[in-house]
Amino acid sequence: MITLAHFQVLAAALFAVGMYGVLSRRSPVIILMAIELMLNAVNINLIGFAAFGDFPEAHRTFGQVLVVFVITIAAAELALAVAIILRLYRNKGSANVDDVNIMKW
Amino acid sequence: MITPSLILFYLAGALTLGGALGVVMGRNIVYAAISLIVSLLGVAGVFLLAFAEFLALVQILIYGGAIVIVIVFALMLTRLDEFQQLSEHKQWPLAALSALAFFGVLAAAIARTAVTTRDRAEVSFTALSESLFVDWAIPFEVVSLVLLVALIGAVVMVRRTGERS
Amino acid sequence: MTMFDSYILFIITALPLVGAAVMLFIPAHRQDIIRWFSAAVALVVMAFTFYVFAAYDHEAGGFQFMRAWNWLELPGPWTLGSQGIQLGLGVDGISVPMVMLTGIVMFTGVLISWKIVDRAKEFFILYFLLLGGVFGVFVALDLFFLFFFYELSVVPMYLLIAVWGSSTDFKTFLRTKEYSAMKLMLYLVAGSVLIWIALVAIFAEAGLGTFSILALQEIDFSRNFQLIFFPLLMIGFGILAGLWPFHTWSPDGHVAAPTAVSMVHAGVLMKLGAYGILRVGVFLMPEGADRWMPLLIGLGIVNVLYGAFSAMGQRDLKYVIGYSSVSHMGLVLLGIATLHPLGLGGAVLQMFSHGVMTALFFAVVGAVYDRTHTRDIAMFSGLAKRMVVVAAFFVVAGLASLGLPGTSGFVAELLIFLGLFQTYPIVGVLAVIGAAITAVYILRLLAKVFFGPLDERWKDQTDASPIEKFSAGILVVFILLVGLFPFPFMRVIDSGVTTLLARITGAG
Amino acid sequence: MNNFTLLLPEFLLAGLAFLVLTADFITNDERKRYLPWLAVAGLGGILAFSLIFLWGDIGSLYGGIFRIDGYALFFKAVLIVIGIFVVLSSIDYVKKNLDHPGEYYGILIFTVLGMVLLASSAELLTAYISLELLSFGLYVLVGFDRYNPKSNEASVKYMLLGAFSSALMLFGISQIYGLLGTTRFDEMARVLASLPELSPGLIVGLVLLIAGLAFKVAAVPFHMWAPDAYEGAPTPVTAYLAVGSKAAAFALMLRLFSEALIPSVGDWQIILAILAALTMTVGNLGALVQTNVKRLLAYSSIGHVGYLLLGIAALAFVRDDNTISLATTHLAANGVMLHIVAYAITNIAAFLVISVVFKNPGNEDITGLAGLGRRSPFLAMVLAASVLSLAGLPIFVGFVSKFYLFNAAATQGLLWLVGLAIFTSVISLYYYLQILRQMYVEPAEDDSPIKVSKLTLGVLGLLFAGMVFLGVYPAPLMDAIQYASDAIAVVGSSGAELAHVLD
Repeated sequence: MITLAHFQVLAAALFAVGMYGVLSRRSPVIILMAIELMLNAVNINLIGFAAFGDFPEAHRTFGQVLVVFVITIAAAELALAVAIILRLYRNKGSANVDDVNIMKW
Repeated sequence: MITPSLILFYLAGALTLGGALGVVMGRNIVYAAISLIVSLLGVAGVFLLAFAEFLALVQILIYGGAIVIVIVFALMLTRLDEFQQLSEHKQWPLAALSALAFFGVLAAAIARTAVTTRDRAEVSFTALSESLFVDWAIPFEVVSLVLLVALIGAVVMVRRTGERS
Repeated sequence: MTMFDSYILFIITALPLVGAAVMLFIPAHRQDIIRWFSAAVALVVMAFTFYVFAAYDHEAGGFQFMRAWNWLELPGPWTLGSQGIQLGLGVDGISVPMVMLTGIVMFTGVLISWKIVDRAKEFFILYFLLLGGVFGVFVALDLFFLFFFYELSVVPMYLLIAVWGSSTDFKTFLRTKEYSAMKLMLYLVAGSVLIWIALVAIFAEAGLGTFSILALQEIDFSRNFQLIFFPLLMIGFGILAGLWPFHTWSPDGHVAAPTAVSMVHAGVLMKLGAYGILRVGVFLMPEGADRWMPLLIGLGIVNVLYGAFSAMGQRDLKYVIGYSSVSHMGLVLLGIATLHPLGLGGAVLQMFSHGVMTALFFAVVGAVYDRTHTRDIAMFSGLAKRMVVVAAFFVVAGLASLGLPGTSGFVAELLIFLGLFQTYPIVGVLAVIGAAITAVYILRLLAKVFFGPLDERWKDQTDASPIEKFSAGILVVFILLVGLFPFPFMRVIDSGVTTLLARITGAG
Repeated sequence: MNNFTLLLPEFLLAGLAFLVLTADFITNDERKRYLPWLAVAGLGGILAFSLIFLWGDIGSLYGGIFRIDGYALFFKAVLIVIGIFVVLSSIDYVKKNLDHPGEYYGILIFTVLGMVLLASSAELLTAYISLELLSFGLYVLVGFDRYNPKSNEASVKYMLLGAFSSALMLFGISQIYGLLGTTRFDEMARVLASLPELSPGLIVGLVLLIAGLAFKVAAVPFHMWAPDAYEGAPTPVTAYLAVGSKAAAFALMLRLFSEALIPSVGDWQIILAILAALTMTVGNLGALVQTNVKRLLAYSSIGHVGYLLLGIAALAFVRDDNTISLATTHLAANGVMLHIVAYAITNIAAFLVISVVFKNPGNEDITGLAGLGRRSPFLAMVLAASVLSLAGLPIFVGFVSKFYLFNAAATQGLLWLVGLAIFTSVISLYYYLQILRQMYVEPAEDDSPIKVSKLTLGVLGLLFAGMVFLGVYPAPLMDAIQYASDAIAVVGSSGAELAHVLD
């Protein structure tokens, strides 16, 4: 039988995988995809709570409302990020795209 | 107790995680994009198992459709061959370690946190739309502005008018 | 109390600051206006400080000319109601001489700076900010404002030294003015860190919701609290007072600074440190003071001896004065550390005396340097033949410095020694030895620089200008006045010291 | 019933943004120079309107997800004023260095709207969405110097890490939603107060939420994007990034921690205290080695985030026996708000001077300030005042705000952290003095006087006057702040205790 814990563990695993991608990869596009994975992990978590949580009706609905918002923001974020990355790509030329080293300080 | 839905869940979960691993491990960006589609479809499956049909549909349409297409378009607009050889940071083992640690902490927290649950129940579509447009009208309005800003920003970033040499 | 009396301290503190603000709007190239304006403001302020000294009722004692304005409310469950931060002003027998000293040095410093042409506007603005801060510390009765003005007096120092100062070439290495300025800043601000921590701790511990010294003195801080936080205040303020081993900023800073700033800094600013130890440390934490004074005695005597020996070894005229300041401030610290009426009174008088005397020293050295463009002692000989008046001033300052009867130094040092013999006789003996060493190097310096055969190089030197004579003359008058008629001063000082000591015996 | 008129200022802001964008669309290049003035006039009008219209008008919308109270009004005013100053300080820079002024100002106004919404949010989703509106605008603005690779790179880095932090925060929000059943601040406080102790899952959620917010305000160890973003962004945007986004994020944090999370202060106080300690230390030490002025100020602003976090950590007094006293919560909240205002005024002034002095964007080496004291005494004076105010020296507002804030934290029993804060504050003086030294002591290579437009002179004069006035007489501002903090502190200054014993 599916329980809440299934959803939670799947969400945690997906989140961790996304996190690994953000921290380890050098290409901004891949990092972007990894962030999408993390947001999807959030959604799984929310859906799980909305389906199994012992809440009143309105609060369960809220879980799904939150998911709608997250998906919307994710889409907007991706569009904007791709535009910004394209701009960088055009200015720096192809060879340097990977050198956006986000771990530098 | 193994039920059909549980098997389906494991299937969807495997799809999700497998795709995700493909995204973060792959050397080729096209494969990464395809892996992302696989993973996101897996997530849609998980949504279905939680009786969130509407969201599953949204997931397929927006992610499977729009988002991945944006990424692929972006790749098309640039020279694709540059993306063939992707690499990790030197400190990728550290990243792997922290991700694993993060998962460990989360899993332990899940195991040790007692949540009062009840049977899976679906959220009615009417309730969802009512909640979205009535109770959460302000955030909804704001989100439309966020989209607008992203749109304007994207246009500003990529448009060629007035381009200096 | 008249209307005027209740505002006088505010006016004294605000005038330099307002003056600085007004100067912002004078065009930079009208240096004549800037100079005369500065001199006028300084003169008025000095006159007011004389008035405060004259009008202070030493028989009544305690804080006078008091006035408080509510400045900021601090929300909280305070037992006294919401008091918050007040701009509380007032002077007692300890601060009155300090206020007057500041007034004197301020005015003479403006006159000595008459020749400054490079960015004179900025110089006088910063100079006035500095002095506004100094006055503020001496008259503030609220810990917040005391600290506010304390920091205010530290800030302008960096630019005053780094821009208008001078570097010293030590043959083997160069001690730049930027280095000295930075060192001075970092030491002083490091001191203020300790003070700041102690102040917020006092506020939190007292739980009164106020920084007013008058309210806080009613609190009996626990013994442990006093033992932990008194040393923070002692070292924090001590750094500014030149306490060994944190004194090294002082010779460097004084030497690098332009003349007027050296005068203010050695003459007045170092006294802020000693004053802070008394006003905040001893006043609010008498028990902590009582326990920690042996340490101050120990450090203070090192100050006296180390400063004197170092002064003896210097080749640079200004460094001699710089180290002698360290030595003399050691006497002040010793006097404070006796916690004895004689020693404390002597310490306060020594603060005044040393302030006037050191200002005179730096003014004279500045006059010599302006003419010869060197401060190397080896280069000088027989200057008195060409610069009679300058030499005379130097002699007066030197004699005051070694404590000759008839000068202010004599009375002050005698009182400190008497206090020491009552409490720590062995240290007293050592302190007397320190004074003897002072006599040695001062006399040697006098003999070498001003007397003997005239060095050919300096045969065309001119004597002090009228304006230098005038300003140095004011300082000389005070050295002699205090030396010959110390009683008006002692009466005022005693009234302050008695109140302070009553707290210690009360707490002990 | 929802009283939508309470939302009028927000609607007007959105309308103004549309107006600017439309005006940009229909006017020719010649007329475009009026766009910023349209923005300023609009923002000024909205500010006046909000103050008059909402004064004392307290209400909440949709059952409390959105709060119109004194606190929101205070920040509305502060943030709109920040917006006005950023627009004013952008005018010359945008004319010279950037194209698409209409989009620039339009997006700027949208971000102001995002900030204002953030200050009113009393619920996590609303707060998150508002934060994204702000962040999206900033991503674009940071990259607005489109042909400067540094600007592009800053934008990419800022955006990716911003999105990453959003994901962390969202995961935290999802945990809180799942385990508390609500994301409304008042309900969260109620549920938290009823729990005997926090479950591990909830702690993870809180930690992730705090981590996400820490990313947004560039707290150590989540600060690595900040120096790059600050350096690469167009200078007025850097100012905005340093001031506006932080002011707004702290407006949210202050409300979140004092309204929603205060019952479990015993659990998060130490987290925030450690975060604050790291942030102030790393920020101020990092600044020591910088030679680029914008990077230097970036690290200095990280240091200041540490001080603000200290203020948040000091919202309650946790006694040794785990009882909580909220008697002096006001003191800490006021300190945070005062420091935000002080920091905002000071930093806008500093960055405006930098944007005037450095002609070529992308090369802001500190030696470029050499001889500024002669080249332009006024600019030098304002920059000197700014850095001294940042260092926390009188007579500038930074002194009062630091003193107030540190004093509040000491009163709440965090004396060890206050000691560290004061100590790092001294370290900061060292690098601020390097700026002073360049300006006044070092000779300039190019000794020509710097031409400053009347507009810049006016703006800088205003900011300088503000720094000194508030440094000498902060009482009027404190009255406003007290009015604001009355709205958020759970327990009034009566000294009532929250009887909540942990474990």
